[in-house]
Amino acid sequence: MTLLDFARGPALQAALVIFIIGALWRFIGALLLPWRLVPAQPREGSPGTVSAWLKGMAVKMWPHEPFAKHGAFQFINGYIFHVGLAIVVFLFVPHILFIQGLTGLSWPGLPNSFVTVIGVVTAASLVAALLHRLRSPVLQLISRVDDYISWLLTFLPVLTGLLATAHLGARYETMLALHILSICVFLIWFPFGKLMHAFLFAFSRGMTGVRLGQRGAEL
Amino acid sequence: MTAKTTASGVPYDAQGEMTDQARRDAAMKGFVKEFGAVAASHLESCVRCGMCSEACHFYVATGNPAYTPIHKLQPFEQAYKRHAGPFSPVYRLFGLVPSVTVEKLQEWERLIFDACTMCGRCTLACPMGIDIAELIKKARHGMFKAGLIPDRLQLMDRTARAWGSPATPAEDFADIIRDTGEELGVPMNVDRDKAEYLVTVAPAELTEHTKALADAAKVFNAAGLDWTYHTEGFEASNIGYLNGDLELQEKMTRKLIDCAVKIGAKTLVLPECGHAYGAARWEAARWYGGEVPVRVIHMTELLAEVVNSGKIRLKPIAQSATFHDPCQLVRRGGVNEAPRDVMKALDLKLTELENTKALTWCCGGGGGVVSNTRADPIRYKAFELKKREVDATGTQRFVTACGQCRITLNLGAKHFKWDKKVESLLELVADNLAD
Amino acid sequence: MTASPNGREAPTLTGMADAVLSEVAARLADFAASGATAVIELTSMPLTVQDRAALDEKLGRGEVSAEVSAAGRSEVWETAFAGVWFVRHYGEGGRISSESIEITRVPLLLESHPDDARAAARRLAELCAQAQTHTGATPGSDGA
Amino acid sequence: MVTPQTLGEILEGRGVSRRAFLKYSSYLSALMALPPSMAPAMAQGLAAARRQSVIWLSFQECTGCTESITRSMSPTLESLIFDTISLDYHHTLQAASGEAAEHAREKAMADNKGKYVVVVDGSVPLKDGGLYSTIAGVSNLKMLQDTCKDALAVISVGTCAAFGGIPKANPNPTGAVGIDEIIKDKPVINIPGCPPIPEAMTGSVAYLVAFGKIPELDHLKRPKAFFGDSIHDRCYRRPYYERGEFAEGFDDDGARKGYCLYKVGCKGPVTYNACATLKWNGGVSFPIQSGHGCLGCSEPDFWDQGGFYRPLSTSMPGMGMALAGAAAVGAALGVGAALTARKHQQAYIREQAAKGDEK
Repeated sequence: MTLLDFARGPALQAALVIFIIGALWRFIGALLLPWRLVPAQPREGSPGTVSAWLKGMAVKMWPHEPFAKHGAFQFINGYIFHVGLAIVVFLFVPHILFIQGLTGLSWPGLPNSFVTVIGVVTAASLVAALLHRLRSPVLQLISRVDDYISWLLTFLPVLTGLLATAHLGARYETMLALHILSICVFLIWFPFGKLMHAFLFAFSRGMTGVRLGQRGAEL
Repeated sequence: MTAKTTASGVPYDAQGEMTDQARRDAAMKGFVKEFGAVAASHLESCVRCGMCSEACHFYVATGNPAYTPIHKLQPFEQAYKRHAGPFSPVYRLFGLVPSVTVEKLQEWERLIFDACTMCGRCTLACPMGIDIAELIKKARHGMFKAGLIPDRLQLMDRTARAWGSPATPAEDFADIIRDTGEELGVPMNVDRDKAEYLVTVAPAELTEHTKALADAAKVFNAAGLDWTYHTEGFEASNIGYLNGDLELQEKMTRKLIDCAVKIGAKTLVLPECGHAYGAARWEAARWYGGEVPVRVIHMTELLAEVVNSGKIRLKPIAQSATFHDPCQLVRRGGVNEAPRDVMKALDLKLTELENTKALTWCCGGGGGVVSNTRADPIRYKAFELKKREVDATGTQRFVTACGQCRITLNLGAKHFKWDKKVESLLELVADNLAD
Repeated sequence: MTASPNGREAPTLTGMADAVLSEVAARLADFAASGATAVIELTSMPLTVQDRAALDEKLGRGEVSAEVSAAGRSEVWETAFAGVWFVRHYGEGGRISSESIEITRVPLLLESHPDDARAAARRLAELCAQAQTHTGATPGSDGA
Repeated sequence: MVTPQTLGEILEGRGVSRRAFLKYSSYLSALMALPPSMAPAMAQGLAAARRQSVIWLSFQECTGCTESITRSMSPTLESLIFDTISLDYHHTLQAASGEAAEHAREKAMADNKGKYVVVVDGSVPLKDGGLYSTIAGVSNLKMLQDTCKDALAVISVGTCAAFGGIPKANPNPTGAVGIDEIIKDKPVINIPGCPPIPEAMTGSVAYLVAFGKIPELDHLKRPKAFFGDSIHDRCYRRPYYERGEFAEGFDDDGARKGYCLYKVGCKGPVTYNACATLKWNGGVSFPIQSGHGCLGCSEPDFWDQGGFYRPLSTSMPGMGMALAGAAAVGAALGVGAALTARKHQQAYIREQAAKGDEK
């Protein structure tokens, strides 16, 4: 049982189990609390609940003009590493094959050298995000340990992934094992930190979408 | 009611003779009642990105990070994580999330009340769609139960509970209406048994701006509507909606709706006031199980209706003007076009402020802040944002559709010796009715 | 020795030839200045067929070319640049088993090894001895 | 006993000149990525060396390794190695058999005490005292231990001898192990592969003969000259991997165009061997070049890595069940947490109402 076998086998399996348990526990635990929506009469011509919900989710993807200007760094840099992570995780052929092994779903990927470049950009963007969090007085006040743990556990897979692709740092199998282990830790932490926003954002945005959407107000 | 300061030197007001422990428990009970799936989905999704700070006039004007909107919810979130979140049993068992201390609540009173007008601009900025304004309102319920609200708001709460209005005892209402009518020569209807429209008033209109009472009457008479004021349901501003006193909010709202039903009114018209609209239009259904038995509209919506339907015709003013969108009416209420329709009918050439409609800067006085004199310093700073944008338009007139905003803007103008006159849309319409 | 991929036309010139050429030039300059010899091993370099042809064409041929048959066939030739020699060993079935460029006065392979010479001397002596028995006396051979 | 001649003298009689030694050494040094300047020294070392006595032990093996090394028997440069060693015992190749064969082995061990090299192919069974594989009644385990007692070095040829190989594959009924799990006190060189590349074997042995010491080994005791790089790093199809051009099957357009075989299970990235450079059958081709993914045959337990046709990055099979179970547990915890929170809220609200908090 080499480190790579351990990482690819039991470690990853345990991590996925904990991830699913934690995610469902938090997700269902939060959303089975009493809904108690305030039943206000919607303004006529305002969108129905479902379309208001979806509109809420869609509109929040792009900031209103004044907030794009002042929050420019967070908004632009945020998109760089989010889109970067999405490309690296879901359009890198070996990752697609992993997902296919787990779920049977498959789709075409991007050339590996292109994804590697994206990976480097993503890593740089994540570092920039950390520096911004450390320098901005607002973020200094509101940041918590969770923010830094979540940052580190998102950065490590990208770093070890890049090192493994470039055959640097250690023997390929060792770095690949470290890459998979860093993903295991990421998956284990995921439900208990702020990474859960990846699922909960849909509900948070949806609720506001319905509340303001049915008043005919802008979202 | 005594002004105190916490160990860390932060001023706060406290009401009632509760022990610290009792105060904390009351706050927790108030908070825990609010933790439904809606609050949970919001409180679980914050990623501490800080974008809400750039939207808040108090942070932008003062640069003080403590005014970051999500930071104002810290004790509320802590209570959620400890008492209602999915992991709360684990947090309590291992003491991972401490219970909220009374010192923290005392310290946060200033942030939840003085530094937040619940204007909702941060809600528009939050990429996770967290309705911070809504959560602040929910947090205020707990703070009220704990007796930790600004004394001025407690004062208004007591008068409203006693008189039914923070401005005048209900008994004097009918006289004020009749006196104003005679003084300005405007036929007034008050306490009629039957009417199509029940018209309600804001506290300022019962004290300094009594002319507004006549203006409303002129418009309704000109439009030939069957309307009346009524002593049993006249106070539209809802202090309970601002200071967290849910019982008072319910009582004030029921007064209006029940009176409208009693006189068979099909429409309840709210005066030019922001939070009156929030309380009566969007939360009345809370007390009536989903179906409010009467149509509730804002004065601005009424003006647009009578203007657009041709019930009244207006003399053109033919001047340049800019408009301040009251937050509760436009950003939180969705009444974007009505005021603009009316201004077009008045032939006012509108130049929009740089930040306008749903993105407008708040006047800085809403949500009980203007009544809470402890908040004056930061309110004046926030006012400068609005002043700069109004000056930038260089228009002759400056109009708005909310009494609270007008008071706040006038106080700011006086403070900065700004010669700008803040005008009411209703007054403009009443003064320019075509004969 | 990089064969073309299965069923596809071999990849074109990869520029390896020019890289090797510049190194040969540097080594030749050293050799000319200080007499320091050098060997550049080509066997495990990823040279395509085109690279190899380009290198051969650029280095050209000099005045000497030799054929060596010892444990299989080999070719040694001097390129158009004095001091730069090409040594190519052929293995089983004419495949190039190893190849190098030597920058030296003459490649070691061409020299006769002293041990071989000693053995050869013995054999030649025996040959002469046999010749002597057939034709009578032969002047001067010391008969080892 | 006449003093044993040097290799040079022995081969001279066969007309093998020092020039041939030099040519062979330059070929070998290229093979083992040694600096070219070492070729003359190597030639000198070989010529001066005594004929190296080699005892070849075959245990649980399929003779593929012997086949592979003897494949280079044709009288050319590569075959020269067999002139440098004296293969004193190989029960497949030698003429003698039975008692005579064992006697020859014991005599060779006695004559070259401390100087002979033991080459082993095939793994050694340990279960039930090693009775699953014996030669002339002697268990492989015992024979290995006895033979290696005075050996200069042990060379495990093939993945079976190196890491246990196929006999050790799950469920490993005979308790097969690699040689270096038994012989701990002698230097062991592992030359894995199923079978290993002939040049890897001949090169290592020649290095040992010429320089009298072990070539540089990696953490699995494999000569770095042949096992230093992964197939992936030296594969001519690597540009296709980088450009994202993959064969989806063995007969689709991608496969015909010679695209990367990652998606059909190639284990090149995690396999260290010289196939991509030295290639097989005298440099004709190697598995990937002829259209099949690398099996990873020079790595330990390559049989049990989840399947030759499962892409390297596919998750290990059998995860489905565990994840479904996790989903159920997660949902239960979620519902439980929500119910406790609701009860908690009700308790608060009731307690408040009971206290008559109405002002």
